[in-house]
Amino acid sequence: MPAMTMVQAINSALDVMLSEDPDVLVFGEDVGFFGGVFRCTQGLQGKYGKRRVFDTPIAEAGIVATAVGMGAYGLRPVVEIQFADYIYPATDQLISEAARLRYRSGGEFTAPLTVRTPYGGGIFGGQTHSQSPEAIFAHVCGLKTVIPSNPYDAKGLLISAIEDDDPVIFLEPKRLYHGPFDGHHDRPVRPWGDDPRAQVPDGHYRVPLGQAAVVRPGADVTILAYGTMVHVALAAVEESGIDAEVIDLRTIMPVDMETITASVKKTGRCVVVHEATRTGGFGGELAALVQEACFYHLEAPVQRVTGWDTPYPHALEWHYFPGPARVAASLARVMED
Amino acid sequence: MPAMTMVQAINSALDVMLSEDPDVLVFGEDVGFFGGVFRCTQGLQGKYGKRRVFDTPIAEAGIVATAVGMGAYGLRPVVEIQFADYIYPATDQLISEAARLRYRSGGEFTAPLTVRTPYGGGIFGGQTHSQSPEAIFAHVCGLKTVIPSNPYDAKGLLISAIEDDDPVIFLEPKRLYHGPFDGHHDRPVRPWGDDPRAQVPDGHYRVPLGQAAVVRPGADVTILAYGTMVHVALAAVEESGIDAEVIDLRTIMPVDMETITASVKKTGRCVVVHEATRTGGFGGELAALVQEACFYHLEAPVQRVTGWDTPYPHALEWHYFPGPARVAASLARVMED
Amino acid sequence: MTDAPRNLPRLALYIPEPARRPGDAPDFSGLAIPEPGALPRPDIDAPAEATRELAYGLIRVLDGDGRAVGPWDPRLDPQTLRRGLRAMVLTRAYDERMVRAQRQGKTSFYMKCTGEEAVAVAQALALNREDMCFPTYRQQGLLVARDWPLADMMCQVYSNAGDRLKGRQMPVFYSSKEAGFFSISGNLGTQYSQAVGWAMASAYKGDDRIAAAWVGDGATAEGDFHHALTFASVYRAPVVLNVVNNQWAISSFQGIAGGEATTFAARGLGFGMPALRVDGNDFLAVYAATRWAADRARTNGGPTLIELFTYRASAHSTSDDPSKYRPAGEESLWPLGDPIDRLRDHLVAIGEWSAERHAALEEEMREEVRRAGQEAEALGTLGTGPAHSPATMFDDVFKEMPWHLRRQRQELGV
Amino acid sequence: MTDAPRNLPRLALYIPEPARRPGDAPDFSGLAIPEPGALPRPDIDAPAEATRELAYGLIRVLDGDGRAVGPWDPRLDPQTLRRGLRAMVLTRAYDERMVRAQRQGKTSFYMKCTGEEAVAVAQALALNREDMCFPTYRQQGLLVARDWPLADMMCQVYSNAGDRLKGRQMPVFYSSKEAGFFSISGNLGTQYSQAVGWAMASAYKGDDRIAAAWVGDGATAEGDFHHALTFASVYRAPVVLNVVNNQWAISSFQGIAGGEATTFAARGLGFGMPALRVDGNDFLAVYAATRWAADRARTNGGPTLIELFTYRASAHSTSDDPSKYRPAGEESLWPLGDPIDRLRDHLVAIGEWSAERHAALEEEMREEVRRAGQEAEALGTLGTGPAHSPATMFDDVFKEMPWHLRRQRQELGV
Ligand SMILES: Cc1ncc(C[n+]2csc(CCOP(=O)(O)OP(=O)(O)O)c2C)c(N)n1
Ligand SMILES: Cc1ncc(C[n+]2csc(CCOP(=O)(O)OP(=O)(O)O)c2C)c(N)n1
Ligand SMILES: [Mg+2]
Ligand SMILES: [Mg+2]
Repeated sequence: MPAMTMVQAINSALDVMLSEDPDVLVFGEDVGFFGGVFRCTQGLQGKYGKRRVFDTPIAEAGIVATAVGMGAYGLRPVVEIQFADYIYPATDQLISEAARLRYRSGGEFTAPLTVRTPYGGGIFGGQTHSQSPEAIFAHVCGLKTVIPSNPYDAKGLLISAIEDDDPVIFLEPKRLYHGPFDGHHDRPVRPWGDDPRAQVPDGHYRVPLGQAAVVRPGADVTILAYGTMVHVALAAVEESGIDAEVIDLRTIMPVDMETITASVKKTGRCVVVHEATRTGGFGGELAALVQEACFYHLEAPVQRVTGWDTPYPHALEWHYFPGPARVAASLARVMED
Repeated sequence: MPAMTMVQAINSALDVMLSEDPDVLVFGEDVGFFGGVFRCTQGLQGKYGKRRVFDTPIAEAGIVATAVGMGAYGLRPVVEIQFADYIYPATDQLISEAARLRYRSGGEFTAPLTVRTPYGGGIFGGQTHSQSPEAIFAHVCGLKTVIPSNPYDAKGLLISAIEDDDPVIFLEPKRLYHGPFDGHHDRPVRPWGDDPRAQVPDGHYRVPLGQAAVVRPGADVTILAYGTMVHVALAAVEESGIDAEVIDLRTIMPVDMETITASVKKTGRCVVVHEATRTGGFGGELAALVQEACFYHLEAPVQRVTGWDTPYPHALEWHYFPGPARVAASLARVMED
Repeated sequence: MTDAPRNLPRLALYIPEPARRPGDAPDFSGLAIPEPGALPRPDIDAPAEATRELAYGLIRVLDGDGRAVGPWDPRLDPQTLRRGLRAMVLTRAYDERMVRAQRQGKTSFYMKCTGEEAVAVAQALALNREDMCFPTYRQQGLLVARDWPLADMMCQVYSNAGDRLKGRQMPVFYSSKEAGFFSISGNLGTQYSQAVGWAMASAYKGDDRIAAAWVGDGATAEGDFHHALTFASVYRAPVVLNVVNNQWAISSFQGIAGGEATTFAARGLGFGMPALRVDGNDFLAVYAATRWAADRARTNGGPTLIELFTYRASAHSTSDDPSKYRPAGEESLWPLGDPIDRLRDHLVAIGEWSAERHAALEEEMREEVRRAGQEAEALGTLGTGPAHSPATMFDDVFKEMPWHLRRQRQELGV
Repeated sequence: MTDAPRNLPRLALYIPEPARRPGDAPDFSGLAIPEPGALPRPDIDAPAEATRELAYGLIRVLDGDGRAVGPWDPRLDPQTLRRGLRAMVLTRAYDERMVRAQRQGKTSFYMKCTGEEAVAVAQALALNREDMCFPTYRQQGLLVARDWPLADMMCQVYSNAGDRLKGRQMPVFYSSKEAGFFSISGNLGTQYSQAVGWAMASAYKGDDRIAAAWVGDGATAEGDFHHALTFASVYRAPVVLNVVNNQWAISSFQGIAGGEATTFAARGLGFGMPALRVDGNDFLAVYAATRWAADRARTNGGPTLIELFTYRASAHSTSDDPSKYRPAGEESLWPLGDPIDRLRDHLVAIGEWSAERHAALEEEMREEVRRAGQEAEALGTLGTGPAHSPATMFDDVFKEMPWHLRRQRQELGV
């Protein structure tokens, strides 16, 4: 089994789906000949031809609308939005159209598209190349929202997303593209290399949507995380010495409450971690759900460690990023409570 | 003091601001000669001329962008989005531009615009004339989000919003435009008439942003609501006989945690009510905040009574609407817990 | 930086205003109406530039005496013409009945297409039955011309037990895959760029079906219009892009949409796309222009933009009262007349129709509508009689219902 | 519904492709380059139609011998020309230094405008100093031509203690109200429609300042471009709308943006707006076209769309490697040459410049950049040396800091 980076795993998922299903098309800004600014589609145009993998005009709403129309025809388009920060022009097509088409047509027309987009900070991208807009999509009924944290999951989840008959927003933690990143930006960059999570089969396999993974069992407190923050959480646990159970949500809509509830009922404590701005973030929903489901088991309030309620600042990015120290501090606090 | 409907109160706020500040302009689809599909701008073009109150092309993103540019020039534009359901094309201009301009320019350029838009259901508007998208905006740092529940507040808050130097989303509960509505859709429609909240001064006054109002003091449970749901909550309290304290948030971003915390610490219980879809709604944020601030005072989990996670259906709208029966059931449940 | 002289008049903001408002006498004498038959008809493989004068002029076939003149005469047989007339009369009868039903409280809302029947009906006939239409709320004529059952449409308007959309959508937001009629969105313009995606998919599959899309003059201002034109032009999508310029967008005249400086058809030329501006009340001209564009698209000639120049003779919807913003009676003075009258007169002029047959047709269509109404009302009207169960509210959000919706359905107790 | 014959070739999807890719020999012989001086110059109050051939042709003034020819010659005095030359040479020297700084790790990112210097510099000189510019990231020449301190620009690139944007923005996303340079957004196109709003505000106030906005060929596809053209046309806003067609949008050639079927200038005509297509590497042509549009706007003549036809000679940014998607060396063969060389040759041809003076200017500009660099670096570079305190991160989200941001600042412990 080859070791793949997250970029390679995503590329491989697209490759598998392009080869298995002639109705799969891949398009977006710079994804064709060039293979995407993060190179996730590299080589695919060469292999499948320019009618299946192609560049688009710079119009995110146009890209999504095209995909909705193709989906209604019967294709299974996979589009790339170059940065999640640039998905907003497509909001209306996603919320009012892709998400509602099945419902409003009584099930006759559907939009089985997948929208891939890199999100999150840690690359000095400033406020327009670092955002985490997942909460907006999680609020929209009719959309599924998926966020992998490692190459294996990325490929398996992406295949599931493409095969899913509903529209899926697939957020790729760009800081994890080339290696796991635990928030210690001052330490040497690690490649995916022989990380076990980078052992990715060549062929077709699925990681099911809607299922979280317990990536570290623990007894004292439950950490809910996704994407880059899974690695940060694991680092914080190591460093704090607190026996936390770390759950990688993988899909945030629909969220796997069974796994979450079982864990929090066991630990009695919960910390939610995400990179997005705090207020109105998905962490609020998680905290609400957890206290609804586990109130009588909770020994402390559910805490949130998140990005601040400011734009993501370029030079101060490491003061913004909710790194292991902040997560560890929250763990310590929640254990005191 | 004249009795005003919510429409008249909004019209009066615009009238006052147009007359006091030559830098205030009012525009949007059909707001000029016609006076708006809900008649909120009726008579203003006649009074202030077509250069101050005018129709725009049907392009919500263009409307907001125009307002951002005017704001950067130094004007104070007030725009109308005909229905909140149609605000999505403007998402990028609101999130990436209006909300961030002050920050990204180091405070040099600002966008002091006010975006008025009718929201919420109860008028058989189906999925595209009934939505409550407030959670999306509450998640965006740099935007304030305001939702009045009666004519007096509507005027005072709108004046504060227009005078505010930051961009404000002003959501108008359309079902309250002509009368208070407590969710009993099968009872005769009540006009604002001599409702005390409809006693609205003619001139200039402010209701401050960021301050909630305790609209019914109570001892047993705190209900957090805004817009139409304030009236539904009050009706549910009457009918259930439970001594609930009802808080009308009025501004959801920034939210008045002082008032909320004081109340929940007193009552020990909390029910959050909104019309928007549940998952990822602002109720999740409120539940999260309440359990963070009042964990050791809570005797039951914070409950949410909300719209379902489906589009707003036309014919089944009263099955969708979180009416007094559902709020009362939640109150009963929270008291049992 | 070599600064311009400052002794200029000050800048001033220009706000467009229609020539006439309520209280003014309606008057269209300022509107230049080109002669029928005057414009050339390029071959369907002509370059886009060949359509330049067609984008600024007005393609017209029917003259004042009911004769078909000039190169755009589609030379339809009388049977097809009568079929078109029938569909237009039926559409109008349907509209009238449904507005009455709304006034009677049988539904919440309705939208007529009065005066614009030729647009949808002639276009439906010029397209193939399998071509996919992405309409707005004012192209009910497509369904009627494709012989879609009126009762089925009415069930949607009544949100009753027979409503294929399960009471979810506002009245007139029809959807029927079988009829090649894409689900109408409440959000203006969104379907326009989706149609281009559908057409690209059809081209990708080597299919022979094309797409057609409609947008109002007002909604051309939405970004989706731009995206549609861009993508259609870049990928030469087989799509017919229609702009129905009925002069009004609720209370805003077409100058607010950008109609003062040039035509809407000109937008197409801006993308190097052939563009046709057509008398939208001239059944033959609408048919001919649509057929030209459809044939072009079907032969891999790419997209065409068609501006259908017409007049919204009725209120915007049952919620609207046009006397608040335009002179009363304007509709009866529209210089391009009424599409039904004009096709009727043409059929009479060529000896294929008569006043008596027309009166009989009108009665027959009213009767057909009445019958359909009875059939539909037996299945309920809004708030009265059978309807879809509240439990269905939770279906179709996703293909398979996730746990949280199951739980919410339980919570509702249905 | 009278179905078209089915014995047609199947539909096929068309995907545009540039003529040459890496490995191919660069070759622009297919590009038709009109003669300089050939196009007429309408009066600034001419109707939009008068610009039709200007939207499809190419306004050029400088000929192959460095002479200024034809009616578009702006007849600038040698001083202004040398001022323009100086600003272009300075811009290029600045770009080179900053790319080196990025390679040295002094900042995270940089974007050059090499080969496109005439666009911003000539346009800055043709506008008034008080006019408001809404640029993209490739118009640093506006700041340079307006004599904005280089050190101030560098501080922004370095996100250091002197950065007026407090380290918040990525490098090159400058903002200076004083310089009439609107805050650059990372989101393409958004500023284009905002410029129209600014211009409308200026008109509303009876001001005499106009707005100018820039967008790349690629970004014309965004909806904001459409909204800008619509609003500018409807309200006749005093704005100069520029499209910098530098042939590339990162790796996508301009055909992907819709440049195959027609010119970008043609988009303007689609809105009834005058449109000028200009040799973007011809300083005199750029100046003249901009001045025409600015004078028109300033006299309440409304908006103009200018397409600046040029070539992105460098990589998209320091993150990009164009050899991956276009033939190496293509930039040196661009048939419209280099804007600095061409203005230099013109000045030499009219006896106002020499090779020696040019070499001295280049050296002087490099020196000026070096001095500014020292000044800026004394205030820190990214991650090294002085910078704004983390506490400032919470400022300017709102005018007054709400409780939750105060609390978050406390939580960060700053
Ligand atoms: C995105 C969006 N904005 C606003 C509206 C509200 N609205 C509904 S119809 C209408 C006018 C449309 O006019 P036009 O496009 O000319 O079509 P017509 O009604 O004349 O057929 C408006 C503004 C909407 N439905 N969607
Ligand atoms: C809304 C949005 N989508 C995508 C991007 C990513 N992006 C940055 S620059 C660029 C290419 C722009 O090309 P063009 O407009 O031609 O300008 P040029 O770089 O050639 O000056 C892209 C796709 C972005 N910044 N914003
Ligand atoms: Mg219209
Ligand atoms: Mg470019």
